[in-house]
Amino acid sequence: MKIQIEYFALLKEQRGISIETIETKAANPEILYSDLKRQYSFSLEPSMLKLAVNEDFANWDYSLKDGDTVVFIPPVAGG
Amino acid sequence: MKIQIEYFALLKEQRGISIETIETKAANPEILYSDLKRQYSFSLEPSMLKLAVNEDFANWDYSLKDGDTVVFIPPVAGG
Amino acid sequence: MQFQITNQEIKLESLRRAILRDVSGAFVSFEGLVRNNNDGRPVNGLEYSSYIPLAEKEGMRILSEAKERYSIEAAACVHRIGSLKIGEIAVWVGVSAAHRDAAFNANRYIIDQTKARVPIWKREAYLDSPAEWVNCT
Amino acid sequence: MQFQITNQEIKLESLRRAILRDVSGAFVSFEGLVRNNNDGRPVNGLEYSSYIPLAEKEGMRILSEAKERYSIEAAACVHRIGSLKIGEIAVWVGVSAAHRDAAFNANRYIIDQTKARVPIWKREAYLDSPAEWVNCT
Repeated sequence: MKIQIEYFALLKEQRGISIETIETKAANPEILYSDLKRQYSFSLEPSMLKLAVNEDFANWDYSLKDGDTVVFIPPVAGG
Repeated sequence: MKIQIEYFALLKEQRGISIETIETKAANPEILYSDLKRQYSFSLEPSMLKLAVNEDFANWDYSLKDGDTVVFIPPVAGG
Repeated sequence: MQFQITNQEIKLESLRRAILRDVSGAFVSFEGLVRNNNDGRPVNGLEYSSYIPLAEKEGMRILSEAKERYSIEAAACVHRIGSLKIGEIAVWVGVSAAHRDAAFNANRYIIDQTKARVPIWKREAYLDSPAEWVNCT
Repeated sequence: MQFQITNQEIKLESLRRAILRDVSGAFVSFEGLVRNNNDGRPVNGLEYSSYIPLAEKEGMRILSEAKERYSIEAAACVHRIGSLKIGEIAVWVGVSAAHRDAAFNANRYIIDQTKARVPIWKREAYLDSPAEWVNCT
Protein backbone atom coordinates (compact mmCIF):
# COMPACT_ATOMS: atom_id res chain seq x y z
CA MET A 1 0.00 0.00 0.00
CA LYS A 2 0.97 3.64 -0.50
CA ILE A 3 1.59 5.77 2.61
CA GLN A 4 2.38 9.47 2.58
CA ILE A 5 4.89 10.59 5.20
CA GLU A 6 5.58 14.15 6.28
CA TYR A 7 8.78 15.00 8.15
CA PHE A 8 9.34 17.86 10.57
CA ALA A 9 12.22 19.33 12.54
CA LEU A 10 15.09 16.89 13.21
CA LEU A 11 13.44 14.10 11.21
CA LYS A 12 13.11 16.40 8.20
CA GLU A 13 16.76 17.34 8.54
CA GLN A 14 17.88 13.70 8.80
CA ARG A 15 15.65 12.51 5.97
CA GLY A 16 16.56 15.49 3.78
CA ILE A 17 13.02 15.97 2.44
CA SER A 18 9.77 17.10 4.01
CA ILE A 19 7.28 14.79 2.31
CA GLU A 20 7.30 11.53 0.41
CA THR A 21 4.96 8.72 -0.64
CA ILE A 22 6.29 5.23 -0.10
CA GLU A 23 5.18 1.70 -0.88
CA THR A 24 5.20 -0.34 2.34
CA LYS A 25 3.91 -3.52 3.91
CA ALA A 26 4.24 -2.21 7.50
CA ALA A 27 1.10 -3.16 9.40
CA ASN A 28 1.28 -0.22 11.76
CA PRO A 29 3.28 2.99 12.36
CA GLU A 30 5.52 1.27 14.89
CA ILE A 31 6.87 -1.10 12.27
CA LEU A 32 6.96 1.68 9.68
CA TYR A 33 9.09 3.92 11.89
CA SER A 34 11.41 1.05 12.74
CA ASP A 35 11.99 0.45 9.00
CA LEU A 36 12.59 4.14 8.29
CA LYS A 37 14.84 4.59 11.32
CA ARG A 38 17.13 1.81 10.10
CA GLN A 39 17.07 3.07 6.50
CA TYR A 40 17.81 6.75 7.29
CA SER A 41 19.64 6.42 10.61
CA PHE A 42 17.09 8.54 12.49
CA SER A 43 18.53 9.39 15.89
CA LEU A 44 15.19 9.70 17.69
CA GLU A 45 13.94 6.63 19.54
CA PRO A 46 10.22 5.91 18.99
CA SER A 47 9.60 6.47 22.70
CA MET A 48 10.47 10.14 22.13
CA LEU A 49 7.95 10.55 19.33
CA LYS A 50 4.24 11.08 19.10
CA LEU A 51 2.28 9.98 16.13
CA ALA A 52 -0.34 11.50 13.84
CA VAL A 53 -2.35 9.74 11.14
CA ASN A 54 -4.48 11.78 8.77
CA GLU A 55 -4.02 15.01 10.72
CA ASP A 56 -4.90 13.74 14.16
CA PHE A 57 -3.05 11.96 16.96
CA ALA A 58 -3.08 8.17 16.67
CA ASN A 59 -1.78 5.10 18.49
CA TRP A 60 1.31 3.20 17.39
CA ASP A 61 -0.74 0.04 16.76
CA TYR A 62 -3.10 1.83 14.35
CA SER A 63 -3.73 -0.40 11.30
CA LEU A 64 -2.28 1.42 8.32
CA LYS A 65 -4.49 1.71 5.24
CA ASP A 66 -3.64 2.61 1.67
CA GLY A 67 -3.60 6.40 1.27
CA ASP A 68 -2.97 7.24 4.94
CA THR A 69 -0.78 10.22 5.79
CA VAL A 70 1.59 9.56 8.68
CA VAL A 71 3.59 12.08 10.71
CA PHE A 72 6.13 11.12 13.35
CA ILE A 73 6.21 14.03 15.80
CA PRO A 74 9.56 14.87 17.40
CA PRO A 75 9.58 16.36 20.92
CA VAL A 76 7.84 19.72 20.71
CA ALA A 77 9.27 23.00 21.95
CA GLY A 78 6.92 25.85 21.18
CA GLY A 79 7.00 29.29 22.72
CA MET B 1 -0.87 71.44 68.89
CA LYS B 2 -1.84 71.81 65.25
CA ILE B 3 -2.45 68.65 63.22
CA GLN B 4 -3.22 68.53 59.52
CA ILE B 5 -5.72 65.88 58.49
CA GLU B 6 -6.40 64.67 54.97
CA TYR B 7 -9.58 62.76 54.16
CA PHE B 8 -10.14 60.24 51.39
CA ALA B 9 -13.02 58.20 49.99
CA LEU B 10 -15.89 57.63 52.43
CA LEU B 11 -14.25 59.74 55.15
CA LYS B 12 -13.92 62.66 52.74
CA GLU B 13 -17.57 62.27 51.81
CA GLN B 14 -18.71 62.15 55.44
CA ARG B 15 -16.46 65.02 56.54
CA GLY B 16 -17.38 67.12 53.48
CA ILE B 17 -13.83 68.43 52.96
CA SER B 18 -10.58 66.82 51.92
CA ILE B 19 -8.09 68.60 54.16
CA GLU B 20 -8.12 70.63 57.38
CA THR B 21 -5.79 71.77 60.13
CA ILE B 22 -7.15 71.36 63.66
CA GLU B 23 -6.06 72.27 67.15
CA THR B 24 -6.09 69.12 69.29
CA LYS B 25 -4.83 67.69 72.56
CA ALA B 26 -5.15 64.07 71.38
CA ALA B 27 -2.00 62.19 72.43
CA ASN B 28 -2.18 59.72 69.54
CA PRO B 29 -4.14 59.00 66.35
CA GLU B 30 -6.40 56.51 68.13
CA ILE B 31 -7.76 59.24 70.41
CA LEU B 32 -7.83 61.72 67.53
CA TYR B 33 -9.96 59.43 65.37
CA SER B 34 -12.28 58.68 68.25
CA ASP B 35 -12.86 62.44 68.71
CA LEU B 36 -13.45 63.02 64.99
CA LYS B 37 -15.69 59.97 64.66
CA ARG B 38 -17.98 61.30 67.38
CA GLN B 39 -17.92 64.83 65.98
CA TYR B 40 -18.65 63.92 62.33
CA SER B 41 -20.48 60.61 62.79
CA PHE B 42 -17.94 58.66 60.74
CA SER B 43 -19.38 55.23 60.00
CA LEU B 44 -16.03 53.43 59.77
CA GLU B 45 -14.80 51.69 62.91
CA PRO B 46 -11.10 52.27 63.63
CA SER B 47 -10.45 48.53 63.21
CA MET B 48 -11.32 48.97 59.51
CA LEU B 49 -8.79 51.76 59.01
CA LYS B 50 -5.08 51.96 58.49
CA LEU B 51 -3.13 54.97 59.49
CA ALA B 52 -0.50 57.19 57.90
CA VAL B 53 1.50 59.96 59.57
CA ASN B 54 3.65 62.26 57.44
CA GLU B 55 3.20 60.19 54.29
CA ASP B 56 4.08 56.80 55.68
CA PHE B 57 2.22 54.06 57.55
CA ALA B 58 2.23 54.49 61.34
CA ASN B 59 0.91 52.80 64.48
CA TRP B 60 -2.18 53.95 66.32
CA ASP B 61 -0.15 54.71 69.47
CA TYR B 62 2.21 57.05 67.60
CA SER B 63 2.84 60.19 69.73
CA LEU B 64 1.38 63.09 67.80
CA LYS B 65 3.60 66.17 67.42
CA ASP B 66 2.76 69.70 66.37
CA GLY B 67 2.74 69.96 62.58
CA ASP B 68 2.11 66.26 61.85
CA THR B 69 -0.05 65.29 58.89
CA VAL B 70 -2.43 62.43 59.65
CA VAL B 71 -4.41 60.31 57.20
CA PHE B 72 -6.97 57.70 58.23
CA ILE B 73 -7.02 55.15 55.43
CA PRO B 74 -10.38 53.51 54.62
CA PRO B 75 -10.40 49.94 53.27
CA VAL B 76 -8.65 50.03 49.90
CA ALA B 77 -10.07 48.66 46.67
CA GLY B 78 -7.72 49.32 43.81
CA GLY B 79 -7.77 47.65 40.39
CA MET C 1 10.90 49.44 38.37
CA GLN C 2 8.13 52.00 38.23
CA PHE C 3 4.92 52.42 40.22
CA GLN C 4 2.80 55.29 39.09
CA ILE C 5 -0.57 56.82 39.86
CA THR C 6 -1.90 58.75 36.89
CA ASN C 7 -5.02 60.61 35.81
CA GLN C 8 -4.18 59.99 32.15
CA GLU C 9 -5.27 57.14 29.92
CA ILE C 10 -2.96 54.12 30.29
CA LYS C 11 -0.94 53.59 27.08
CA LEU C 12 0.08 49.95 26.82
CA GLU C 13 2.78 49.89 24.19
CA SER C 14 5.21 52.36 25.73
CA LEU C 15 4.83 50.72 29.16
CA ARG C 16 5.49 47.30 27.65
CA ARG C 17 8.60 48.44 25.81
CA ALA C 18 10.05 50.10 28.89
CA ILE C 19 10.35 46.79 30.70
CA LEU C 20 11.46 44.44 27.91
CA ARG C 21 15.11 43.36 27.85
CA ASP C 22 17.14 41.29 25.37
CA VAL C 23 17.34 38.58 28.02
CA SER C 24 13.54 38.50 28.43
CA GLY C 25 12.01 35.25 27.23
CA ALA C 26 8.67 35.92 28.89
CA PHE C 27 6.45 38.93 29.36
CA VAL C 28 3.21 38.81 31.36
CA SER C 29 0.82 41.71 31.61
CA PHE C 30 -2.32 42.16 33.66
CA GLU C 31 -5.03 44.72 33.00
CA GLY C 32 -7.79 45.55 35.45
CA LEU C 33 -10.69 46.88 33.40
CA VAL C 34 -13.93 48.64 34.26
CA ARG C 35 -16.62 46.07 33.65
CA ASN C 36 -20.30 46.69 33.12
CA ASN C 37 -21.49 45.08 36.35
CA ASN C 38 -20.53 44.28 39.93
CA ASP C 39 -22.04 41.06 41.27
CA GLY C 40 -24.78 41.40 38.67
CA ARG C 41 -25.66 45.06 39.37
CA PRO C 42 -25.26 47.16 36.22
CA VAL C 43 -22.41 49.65 36.51
CA ASN C 44 -22.14 52.95 34.65
CA GLY C 45 -18.53 53.68 35.41
CA LEU C 46 -16.02 53.99 38.22
CA GLU C 47 -14.28 56.75 40.06
CA TYR C 48 -10.86 56.08 41.56
CA SER C 49 -9.04 58.26 44.04
CA SER C 50 -5.74 57.79 45.83
CA TYR C 51 -3.52 59.12 48.56
CA ILE C 52 -0.79 59.51 45.98
CA PRO C 53 2.47 60.00 47.97
CA LEU C 54 1.84 56.94 50.11
CA ALA C 55 0.43 54.93 47.19
CA GLU C 56 3.59 55.42 45.15
CA LYS C 57 5.81 54.64 48.12
CA GLU C 58 3.94 51.45 49.01
CA GLY C 59 3.76 50.49 45.33
CA MET C 60 7.53 50.76 44.97
CA ARG C 61 7.92 48.53 48.03
CA ILE C 62 5.71 45.92 46.38
CA LEU C 63 7.78 46.01 43.18
CA SER C 64 10.98 45.60 45.20
CA GLU C 65 9.51 42.65 47.06
CA ALA C 66 8.53 41.04 43.74
CA LYS C 67 12.08 41.50 42.45
CA GLU C 68 13.50 39.87 45.59
CA ARG C 69 11.10 36.92 45.53
CA TYR C 70 11.14 36.06 41.84
CA SER C 71 13.81 35.92 39.12
CA ILE C 72 12.48 38.76 37.02
CA GLU C 73 14.17 41.35 34.84
CA ALA C 74 11.82 44.29 35.31
CA ALA C 75 8.33 45.14 36.54
CA ALA C 76 6.04 48.13 36.49
CA CYS C 77 2.56 49.02 37.69
CA VAL C 78 0.41 51.98 36.72
CA HIS C 79 -2.91 52.77 38.37
CA ARG C 80 -5.29 55.32 36.98
CA ILE C 81 -7.44 57.65 39.07
CA GLY C 82 -10.41 59.84 38.16
CA SER C 83 -13.58 58.88 36.28
CA LEU C 84 -13.36 55.78 34.13
CA LYS C 85 -15.83 54.38 31.64
CA ILE C 86 -16.63 50.74 30.94
CA GLY C 87 -13.79 49.03 29.09
CA GLU C 88 -11.13 51.49 30.23
CA ILE C 89 -7.96 50.25 31.94
CA ALA C 90 -7.85 51.02 35.67
CA VAL C 91 -4.60 49.24 36.46
CA TRP C 92 -1.79 47.68 34.45
CA VAL C 93 0.98 45.39 35.69
CA GLY C 94 3.81 44.25 33.43
CA VAL C 95 6.65 41.86 34.25
CA SER C 96 9.52 40.63 32.09
CA ALA C 97 11.69 37.65 32.99
CA ALA C 98 13.95 35.05 31.44
CA HIS C 99 11.31 32.36 32.09
CA ARG C 100 7.54 32.39 32.32
CA ASP C 101 7.19 30.91 35.79
CA ALA C 102 8.75 33.98 37.43
CA ALA C 103 6.88 36.37 35.15
CA PHE C 104 3.47 34.89 36.01
CA ASN C 105 4.13 34.60 39.74
CA ALA C 106 5.60 38.08 40.11
CA ASN C 107 2.76 39.66 38.15
CA ARG C 108 0.18 37.94 40.33
CA TYR C 109 2.05 38.99 43.46
CA ILE C 110 2.16 42.63 42.38
CA ILE C 111 -1.53 42.94 41.53
CA ASP C 112 -2.65 41.04 44.65
CA GLN C 113 -0.49 43.16 46.95
CA THR C 114 -1.45 46.37 45.17
CA LYS C 115 -5.13 45.66 45.64
CA ALA C 116 -4.61 44.80 49.29
CA ARG C 117 -2.13 47.46 50.41
CA VAL C 118 -2.00 50.51 48.16
CA PRO C 119 -4.28 53.41 49.23
CA ILE C 120 -6.59 53.57 46.23
CA TRP C 121 -10.36 53.75 46.49
CA LYS C 122 -13.07 52.90 44.04
CA ARG C 123 -16.56 54.32 43.84
CA GLU C 124 -18.99 52.53 41.59
CA ALA C 125 -21.72 54.44 39.81
CA TYR C 126 -24.69 52.09 39.48
CA LEU C 127 -27.44 52.48 36.92
CA ASP C 128 -30.14 51.62 39.45
CA SER C 129 -28.96 53.08 42.79
CA PRO C 130 -26.64 55.72 44.34
CA ALA C 131 -22.87 55.46 43.95
CA GLU C 132 -21.03 53.39 46.55
CA TRP C 133 -17.48 53.18 47.86
CA VAL C 134 -16.38 49.61 47.23
CA ASN C 135 -15.27 47.72 50.39
CA CYS C 136 -16.47 50.46 52.74
CA THR C 137 -19.74 48.97 53.88
CA MET D 1 -11.68 31.31 20.81
CA GLN D 2 -8.91 31.35 18.26
CA PHE D 3 -5.71 29.33 17.93
CA GLN D 4 -3.58 30.35 15.02
CA ILE D 5 -0.20 29.51 13.53
CA THR D 6 1.14 32.42 11.48
CA ASN D 7 4.27 33.41 9.59
CA GLN D 8 3.44 37.10 10.09
CA GLU D 9 4.53 39.43 12.86
CA ILE D 10 2.22 39.18 15.88
CA LYS D 11 0.20 42.41 16.30
CA LEU D 12 -0.82 42.78 19.91
CA GLU D 13 -3.50 45.44 19.87
CA SER D 14 -5.94 43.81 17.45
CA LEU D 15 -5.57 40.45 19.21
CA ARG D 16 -6.24 42.08 22.57
CA ARG D 17 -9.34 43.89 21.36
CA ALA D 18 -10.79 40.76 19.82
CA ILE D 19 -11.11 39.06 23.18
CA LEU D 20 -12.20 41.94 25.43
CA ARG D 21 -15.87 42.05 26.49
CA ASP D 22 -17.90 44.59 28.46
CA VAL D 23 -18.09 42.04 31.28
CA SER D 24 -14.29 41.64 31.38
CA GLY D 25 -12.77 42.96 34.59
CA ALA D 26 -9.45 41.25 33.98
CA PHE D 27 -7.21 40.67 31.00
CA VAL D 28 -3.99 38.67 31.19
CA SER D 29 -1.58 38.31 28.31
CA PHE D 30 1.54 36.23 27.96
CA GLU D 31 4.27 36.80 25.38
CA GLY D 32 7.01 34.32 24.65
CA LEU D 33 9.93 36.30 23.24
CA VAL D 34 13.17 35.37 21.53
CA ARG D 35 15.87 36.07 24.07
CA ASN D 36 19.55 36.55 23.44
CA ASN D 37 20.73 33.39 25.18
CA ASN D 38 19.76 29.84 26.11
CA ASP D 39 21.27 28.64 29.38
CA GLY D 40 24.01 31.20 28.94
CA ARG D 41 24.89 30.38 25.32
CA PRO D 42 24.50 33.45 23.10
CA VAL D 43 21.65 33.06 20.60
CA ASN D 44 21.40 34.80 17.24
CA GLY D 45 17.78 34.03 16.53
CA LEU D 46 15.25 31.22 16.33
CA GLU D 47 13.52 29.30 13.63
CA TYR D 48 10.10 27.83 14.36
CA SER D 49 8.26 25.26 12.27
CA SER D 50 4.95 23.52 12.79
CA TYR D 51 2.74 20.75 11.56
CA ILE D 52 0.00 23.31 11.08
CA PRO D 53 -3.25 21.33 10.64
CA LEU D 54 -2.64 19.29 13.79
CA ALA D 55 -1.23 22.27 15.70
CA GLU D 56 -4.38 24.30 15.13
CA LYS D 57 -6.61 21.35 16.01
CA GLU D 58 -4.75 20.59 19.24
CA GLY D 59 -4.56 24.29 20.05
CA MET D 60 -8.33 24.66 19.76
CA ARG D 61 -8.73 21.67 22.10
CA ILE D 62 -6.52 23.41 24.65
CA LEU D 63 -8.58 26.61 24.44
CA SER D 64 -11.79 24.61 24.91
CA GLU D 65 -10.31 22.86 27.94
CA ALA D 66 -9.34 26.24 29.42
CA LYS D 67 -12.88 27.51 28.92
CA GLU D 68 -14.31 24.44 30.66
CA ARG D 69 -11.92 24.59 33.61
CA TYR D 70 -11.94 28.33 34.32
CA SER D 71 -14.62 31.05 34.36
CA ILE D 72 -13.27 33.03 31.43
CA GLU D 73 -14.94 35.12 28.77
CA ALA D 74 -12.59 34.55 25.87
CA ALA D 75 -9.11 33.27 25.05
CA ALA D 76 -6.82 33.20 22.07
CA CYS D 77 -3.34 31.97 21.22
CA VAL D 78 -1.18 32.84 18.23
CA HIS D 79 2.14 31.15 17.53
CA ARG D 80 4.52 32.45 14.93
CA ILE D 81 6.68 30.27 12.67
CA GLY D 82 9.66 31.08 10.46
CA SER D 83 12.83 32.99 11.35
CA LEU D 84 12.62 35.26 14.38
CA LYS D 85 15.09 37.78 15.69
CA ILE D 86 15.88 38.62 19.31
CA GLY D 87 13.04 40.54 20.94
CA GLU D 88 10.37 39.30 18.52
CA ILE D 89 7.21 37.65 19.82
CA ALA D 90 7.10 33.89 19.19
CA VAL D 91 3.83 33.17 20.99
CA TRP D 92 1.03 35.25 22.45
CA VAL D 93 -1.76 34.10 24.78
CA GLY D 94 -4.58 36.41 25.83
CA VAL D 95 -7.43 35.68 28.25
CA SER D 96 -10.29 37.90 29.39
CA ALA D 97 -12.47 37.11 32.40
CA ALA D 98 -14.72 38.76 34.94
CA HIS D 99 -12.09 38.21 37.66
CA ARG D 100 -8.31 37.97 37.66
CA ASP D 101 -8.00 34.54 39.25
CA ALA D 102 -9.56 32.80 36.25
CA ALA D 103 -7.67 34.99 33.76
CA PHE D 104 -4.27 34.17 35.29
CA ASN D 105 -4.94 30.46 35.71
CA ALA D 106 -6.39 29.97 32.25
CA ASN D 107 -3.56 31.86 30.60
CA ARG D 108 -0.99 29.73 32.40
CA TYR D 109 -2.86 26.56 31.46
CA ILE D 110 -2.96 27.52 27.79
CA ILE D 111 0.73 28.35 27.46
CA ASP D 112 1.84 25.29 29.47
CA GLN D 113 -0.32 22.93 27.44
CA THR D 114 0.64 24.59 24.17
CA LYS D 115 4.33 24.14 24.89
CA ALA D 116 3.79 20.51 25.90
CA ARG D 117 1.31 19.32 23.26
CA VAL D 118 1.20 21.45 20.14
CA PRO D 119 3.48 20.28 17.29
CA ILE D 120 5.79 23.27 17.01
CA TRP D 121 9.57 22.99 16.84
CA LYS D 122 12.28 25.45 17.61
CA ARG D 123 15.78 25.61 16.21
CA GLU D 124 18.22 27.90 17.92
CA ALA D 125 20.98 29.60 15.95
CA TYR D 126 23.94 30.00 18.30
CA LEU D 127 26.70 32.52 17.83
CA ASP D 128 29.38 30.00 18.79
CA SER D 129 28.21 26.63 17.44
CA PRO D 130 25.89 24.99 14.87
CA ALA D 131 22.11 25.40 15.09
CA GLU D 132 20.25 22.88 17.24
CA TRP D 133 16.70 21.61 17.51
CA VAL D 134 15.58 22.37 21.04
CA ASN D 135 14.47 19.30 23.06
CA CYS D 136 15.68 16.83 20.41
CA THR D 137 18.95 15.76 21.92
